[in-house]
Amino acid sequence: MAFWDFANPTRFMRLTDRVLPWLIGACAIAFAIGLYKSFFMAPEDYQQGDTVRIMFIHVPAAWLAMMCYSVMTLSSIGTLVWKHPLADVSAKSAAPLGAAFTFISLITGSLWGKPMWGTYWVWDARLTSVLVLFIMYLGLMALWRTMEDPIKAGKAAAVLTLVGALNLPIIKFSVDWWNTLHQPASVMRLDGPTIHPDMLIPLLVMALAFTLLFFTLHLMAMRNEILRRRVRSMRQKAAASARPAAATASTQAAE
Amino acid sequence: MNGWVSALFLRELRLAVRVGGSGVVGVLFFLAVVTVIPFGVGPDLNLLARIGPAILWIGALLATLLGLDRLFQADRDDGALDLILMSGRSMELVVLVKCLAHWMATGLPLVLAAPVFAIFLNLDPVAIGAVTLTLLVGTPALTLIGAIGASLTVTLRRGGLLMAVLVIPLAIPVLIFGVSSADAAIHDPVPFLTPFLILCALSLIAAVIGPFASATALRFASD
Amino acid sequence: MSGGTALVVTGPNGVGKSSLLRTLAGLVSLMEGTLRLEGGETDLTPFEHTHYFGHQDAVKPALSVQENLAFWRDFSAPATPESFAAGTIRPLEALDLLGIGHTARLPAAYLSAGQKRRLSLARLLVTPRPIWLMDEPTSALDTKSEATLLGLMNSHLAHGGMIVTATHTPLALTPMQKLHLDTAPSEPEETA
Amino acid sequence: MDPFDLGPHAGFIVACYIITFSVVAAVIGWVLIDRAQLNAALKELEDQGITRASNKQNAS
Repeated sequence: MAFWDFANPTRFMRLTDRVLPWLIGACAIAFAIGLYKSFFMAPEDYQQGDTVRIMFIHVPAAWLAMMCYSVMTLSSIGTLVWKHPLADVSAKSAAPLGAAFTFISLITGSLWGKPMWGTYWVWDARLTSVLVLFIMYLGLMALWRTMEDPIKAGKAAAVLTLVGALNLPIIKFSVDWWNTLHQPASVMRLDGPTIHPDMLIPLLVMALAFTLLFFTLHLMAMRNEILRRRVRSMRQKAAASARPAAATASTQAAE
Repeated sequence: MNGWVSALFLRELRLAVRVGGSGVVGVLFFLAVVTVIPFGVGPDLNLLARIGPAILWIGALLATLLGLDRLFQADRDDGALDLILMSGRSMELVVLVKCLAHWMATGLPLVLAAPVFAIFLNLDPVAIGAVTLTLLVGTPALTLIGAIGASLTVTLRRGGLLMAVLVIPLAIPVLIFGVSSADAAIHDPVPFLTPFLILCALSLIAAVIGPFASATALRFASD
Repeated sequence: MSGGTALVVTGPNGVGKSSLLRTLAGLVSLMEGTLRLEGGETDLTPFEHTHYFGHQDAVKPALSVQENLAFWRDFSAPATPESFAAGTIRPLEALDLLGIGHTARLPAAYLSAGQKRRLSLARLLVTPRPIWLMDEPTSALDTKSEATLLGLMNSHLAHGGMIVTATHTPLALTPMQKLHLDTAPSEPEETA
Repeated sequence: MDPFDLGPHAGFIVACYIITFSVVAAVIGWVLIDRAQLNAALKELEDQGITRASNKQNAS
């Protein structure tokens, strides 16, 4: 294996050593402010009452679910086009996080839906496409788990990730293309957000907190993945190296 | 006497949980089946609530069959099956233990996932409980019946599809009583217990016939 | 054949050496004739006195080396008739003896073909059984491991064990009988 | 405004926050446990005298 294949991960480990404490601190502060604002500052919605507080989790989690897939898509391009050694590490460690955020957004969404719509789940375009995203994440994780060789698994998963990226625009625009129960976008709009600043600010702080959480966990998971590969290659070396002790075991047999 | 049973059980469980993780993939397949049905029949929640137990049962049946083709084939491919046959242990018991471990690794996750998927299908709490209970009792029967098919097709390179064809007719009684007892719990006038007890009986019968039939088939397979 | 001897089966490819061994192992049913084992434990069949060491290693890559071996030790029923006096050794010692002790905690997927073969061989050492049926035991082994194997086989014979092996490599086993199979063989009847 | 009066749907809101918290905690726990296990495996291998590929030049 060429030297630079390992130089990059090693430099990466050194870099993250320095960045991670700051990231963790920033994440904790953002969550403290965000949770405080969303419980104590944000007013009740005139229609939804206090259930609007679910939105402060639900919306950031849903954004993160999509952003995480975007990160994986970029990483997959990195794997296939530039063959960067860290690209498939990044894609692999992002998948469980994406699955977790998607799960959170699905659960909080259905817990919001029960009092508001009268049912936990409807098969509308937005919900269904997010469910499909969830299945994609789990399928990718299963693919990575099943294939023994990480390089081959990384390439196979990269192809699947890129094909699955078609789902992202469907999720984003499903509320506009099909007339469904789920409310249309109210923050990410070309003509500016349509919700009141008192609600918008906690929402944005929570979104920032979730994003910081994602990057923190992503960097930590990437470090783990690099370690995992190191253990793997060292184990292969360990199996191949016949140690001197083994050489003496000869014909004086099973006594 | 009991040492080897637990050794075999632990080995099977370890193999199922490590690389490959067939249990997780089974649940994923189950989820995919449940997701696909509303696209086919339309998103009408009342309709889905009515056919929900059937969807869950068919999904569980397919997911169980999908995971079964490697039950004996993996051991045959690397020569372990020959050694198991020569081990001096009762082959019927070996099959039973393998099935039990396989059910723990793939069947039980399906049962645990069923209540979650039932929410997608708009089932009410009583129906969710009933379906989960019937699946808990019925999926061991599916595994044990599937083991017969798995041992019959163990010598074939691509026996998975043939196995499904062989096993599905045998699994129909389980499906009938599983779905009908779940339905009985939802629609009040019909008694729940009658079909449920028949389902229990089917599982017990499968626990007797399955190991004997597949042990016989495996002995022939090594010829 | 009596206890403490080896039978080396030789002959050209496709003559039926492997079939003979598989028949002796009880994996293929007899067309005609009978198999008889004298002095064995009566409640066990001949096959349950036998270790079969075939072409396949029966090694699970997902399990560690030690787990692989421990499973076969716990799973296979031991058979120790009176004429057979070999003691057993613990899995780790068996692995050390075969020169793969350092891999004990690694997943078996990392082993090379020869190391897997040796792991499979360790199986014969951890469960005592008087008869070893070995089909091409030296394949995939280097010279050093071949010498180790030969030592193990001779020590097995010295303890009153019995070996039937099909091979192309000359093996210095003592005492040894030879059976040369040629084309159109008649099914030999073994009385052990 | 009393922040602890969450209206008629308090159960749903609390459940949301609890589930979110436990999922995030589970992910953090997984990352930390994974790291501990990998570090233990690395240490064990290094104790056996196996060196990392990147240290090959100075090790051998």
